[in-house]
Amino acid sequence: MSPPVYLDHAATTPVDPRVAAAMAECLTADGVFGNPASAGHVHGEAAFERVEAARAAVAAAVGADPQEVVFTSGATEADNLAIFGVAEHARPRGRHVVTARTEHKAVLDPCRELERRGWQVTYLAPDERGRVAPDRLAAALRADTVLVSLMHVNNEIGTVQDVAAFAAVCERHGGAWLHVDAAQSVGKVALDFHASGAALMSLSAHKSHGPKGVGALLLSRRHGVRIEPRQFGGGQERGLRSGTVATHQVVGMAAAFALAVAARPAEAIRLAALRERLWRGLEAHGGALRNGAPEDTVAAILNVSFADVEGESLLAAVAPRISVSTGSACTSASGEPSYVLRALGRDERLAEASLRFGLGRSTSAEDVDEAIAAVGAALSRLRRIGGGCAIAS
Amino acid sequence: MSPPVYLDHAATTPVDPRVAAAMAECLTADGVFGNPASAGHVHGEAAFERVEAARAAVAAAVGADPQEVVFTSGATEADNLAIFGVAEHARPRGRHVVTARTEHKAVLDPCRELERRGWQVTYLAPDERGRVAPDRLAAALRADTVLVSLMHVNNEIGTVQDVAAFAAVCERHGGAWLHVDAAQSVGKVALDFHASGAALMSLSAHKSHGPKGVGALLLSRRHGVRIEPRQFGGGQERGLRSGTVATHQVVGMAAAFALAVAARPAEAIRLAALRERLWRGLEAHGGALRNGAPEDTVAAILNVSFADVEGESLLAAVAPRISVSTGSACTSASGEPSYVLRALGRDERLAEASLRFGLGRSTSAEDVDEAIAAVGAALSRLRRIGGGCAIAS
Amino acid sequence: MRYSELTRQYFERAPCAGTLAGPDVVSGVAGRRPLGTWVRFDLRIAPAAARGPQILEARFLAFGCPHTIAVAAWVAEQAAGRPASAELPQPVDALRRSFEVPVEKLGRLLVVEDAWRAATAAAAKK
Amino acid sequence: MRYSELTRQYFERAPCAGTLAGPDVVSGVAGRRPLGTWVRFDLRIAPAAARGPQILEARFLAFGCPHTIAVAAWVAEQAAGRPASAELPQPVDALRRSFEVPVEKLGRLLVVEDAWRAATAAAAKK
Ligand SMILES: Cc1ncc(COP(=O)(O)O)c(C=O)c1O
Ligand SMILES: Cc1ncc(COP(=O)(O)O)c(C=O)c1O
Repeated sequence: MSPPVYLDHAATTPVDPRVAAAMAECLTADGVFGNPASAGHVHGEAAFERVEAARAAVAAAVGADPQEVVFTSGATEADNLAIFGVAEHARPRGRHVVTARTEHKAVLDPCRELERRGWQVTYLAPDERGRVAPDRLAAALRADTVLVSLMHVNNEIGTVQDVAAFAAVCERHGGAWLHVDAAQSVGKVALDFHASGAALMSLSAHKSHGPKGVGALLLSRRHGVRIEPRQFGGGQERGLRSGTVATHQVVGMAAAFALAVAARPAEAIRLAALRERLWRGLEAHGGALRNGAPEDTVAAILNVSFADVEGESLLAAVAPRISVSTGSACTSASGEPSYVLRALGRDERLAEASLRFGLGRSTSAEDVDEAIAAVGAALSRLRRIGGGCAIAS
Repeated sequence: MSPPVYLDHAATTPVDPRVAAAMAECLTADGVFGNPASAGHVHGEAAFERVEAARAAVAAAVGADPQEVVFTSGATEADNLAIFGVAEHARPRGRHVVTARTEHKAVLDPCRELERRGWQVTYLAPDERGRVAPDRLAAALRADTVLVSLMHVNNEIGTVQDVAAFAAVCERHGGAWLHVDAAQSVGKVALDFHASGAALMSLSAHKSHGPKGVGALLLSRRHGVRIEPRQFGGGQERGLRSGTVATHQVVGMAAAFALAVAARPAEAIRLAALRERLWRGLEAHGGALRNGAPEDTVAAILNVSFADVEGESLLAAVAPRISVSTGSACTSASGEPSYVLRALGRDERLAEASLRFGLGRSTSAEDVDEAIAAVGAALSRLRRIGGGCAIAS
Repeated sequence: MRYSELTRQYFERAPCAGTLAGPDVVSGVAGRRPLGTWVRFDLRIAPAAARGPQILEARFLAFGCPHTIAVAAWVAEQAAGRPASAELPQPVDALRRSFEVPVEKLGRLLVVEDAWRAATAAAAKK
Repeated sequence: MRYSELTRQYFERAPCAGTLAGPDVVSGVAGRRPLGTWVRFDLRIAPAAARGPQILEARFLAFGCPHTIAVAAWVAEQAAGRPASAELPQPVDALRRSFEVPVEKLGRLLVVEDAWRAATAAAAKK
């Protein structure tokens, strides 16, 4: 049996072979293996230069300055650093934070932790397409609001938020910095840190054909962003994030981002066509509801709820043929229905019986057709076993 | 000109080619690239299995149980998680921590931060060989002491501490958990987490021919260790460290540790002979003072102070021929004399004019001879330029 | 979610899925779809013998997770030739172990048991 | 620590390192070894001309960082043929720029300047 078609690129992506090659150059004795903090010798200096070149490349890929890039172990760390780092630093000014119900857990869970520590957090509700209205944000801001954390591209449904509008609202308020979780953005949608108006932005490499375990937090110089560090030690990353910088990891992120940004315009068109082909095929099976509106979502993500079928069984039934997920990868182990889809107004059953298709660089029309066929077969079998809608419950 | 001989293995090591190969298997589309948290499909399950196999291998290498392993982005994160995690959790019981002046910054700086937050920290002084006396630890413990953080192998001078004695003192005290920074230990000295009696232990891969950017914190089940998490999100690592686990990184750590542990007995003998050859050669240049006693230090580290020469110039003068460091890599950029050597009683000049030679798997007798020659040439030239001891200052 | 070999097999084959019809058929239903688990058994019953009613054949329908479907399918498969008694062919706890059902899913197996009891109770009333 | 090409060259070649002897030699010393920087210039002075004493040749000794050694060596090399005036062949600030000395090391260049001034003052007194 051939392995299933991989359609879970929103959970993680395979590393591009060119990226893997760049990483391999920074590992072994014949490569650039020195400690970038070892300033006293050529082995260290060579590593330092790779790290700084990577910083420049990451910055260039997302419209930031190199000095604005703080490397982290991923977007989870970047989100935590942004939220706790700003909250601690701005503590004397106020202890109110605004976010949305559809954020990633890497934002929501730090916010919950802030609440436990005495901060107040407002969780904005999205509309039924997953969009957070700038008006609602404006209404939620208070004199003591110090941080707004709203994502760019939602990881479950692919909704793209109007970051510039959020930034304008924060700018008018004056005291609240906007943090944007852009873990899903690079390569999927145009991203320009400076143009966005955000004060802080989280990035992750492994959603864009880079390695897992590396990301970055961008800190806007124009906004004069100041944060408290959370990890103390050798003083790396200008003291904002101590710990040996993993050369191969940041080099991998830089290479992946450069490739993803270059490929994006063509990919967006190609994937949008594949996504619509997929949707039409799924729709034809009946009882399929699209989550999020195509005009608001990235081409790489399609999220569909299926009526008259149980979610876990649906996933298990398609798993031998296609690798997809229900909810986000981080939470799918827990088995609870997606809180994101619930926030969009789906009932518990439909939220649970949803599949997220994450298209990627390798995705072909054949892959899409296989997905349509696999879901079709699973739906008809499970609906038959479940007695379908015909038999009352 | 051939590149300088690498003698800075205590700062970082090249990744073993076998380790790099194991990592490469977990990156690209033809490998195990799935998200280990994607429990719903074979791509995710395959990654999950690699991660759990790596956890078991890391545990086996250091005498721990797999369930005691929490993967982190390195020893800096592990140290921070241990110190803040225990301090926060034990806060109701007491707010006193004991550590030593010769700890790594990844321990000292979190302790300083605790002080800023109202904790009290006792910094034990080592003897002139770098050893912390268990008696001094016993005397420093108070009713409200909740944590003792003392390292296993010192990163600058290589001193091996008597962890079991520290553990016994903590055990008698009853309320204080012992955290051990063992970032330098694997492959350099026998390490057995359970036998050591430590409650928590930090590990790092890149000091043992594994990749940078990955480490682990061990939490003893026998001690019933509980900590507060610091990074919130997807709930990975049993909720103690959220963030996508980087399969290739933990696989690399596991492979590196297995190789290092297997090679250790023979390497320790081989390197001890090289280290003594190196010391004899340096000693012959005159004005060389050995930091730490050979019987207390690992074979892989030799730290020597040189009289009548300025530290930065010494390093710069040898740099074209050998890559070594003054002080630890993490701090060598700062240019201040090593606080570790100062704690051992060296004056500022001798602390500054010290070189740390870090021997490793690839180090040969020729490398050692080159180091002896390079240092000899640098010393005689700089002492001549400096007017030597002959001309009064 | 990782499934045992047995669970996977019965989930995929799902033997005896479907319904039965006729005057000698009894049914039992339990659970609710909106809550995520719903199971129905149809049993064709032989005229009461000395040892009580006997099951000639069985079918099931199940809306639920793979464990629910697998266990319901296995129960239906085992049923033929057995007495229509309230006891499952194997007690719930044994089923949980043999299908390696996580303990937090115990409630779903109880829905299977409830549907089985409802069906066998209907048989007893025949 | 990364050094500019100029710094590296003068640190490595260290032209004019050493001392001079003779009745026509003056010396100037500044700094203290225990504090990390010490510099000495020896200047061989030509009989006073109209424009004041002239430097025939110069040597330096330096205990200090590579920047200190490089700058002292450069100053000694430039000295020959110049008047023995208190001004360095280039002002400290210009030296800092051309050798790319980090600003926090300015104090060390001032030690070089002090040693130079001491030596040229001694020349003036001759
Ligand atoms: C929107 C979003 N934020 C944060 C994260 C966490 O990123 P990482 O896996 O790099 O920790 C993810 C992915 O898991 C994500 O999709
Ligand atoms: C003793 C010690 N602790 C902690 C660290 C930090 O480890 P890492 O580089 O993995 O963050 C190091 C190395 O830099 C070390 O030598």
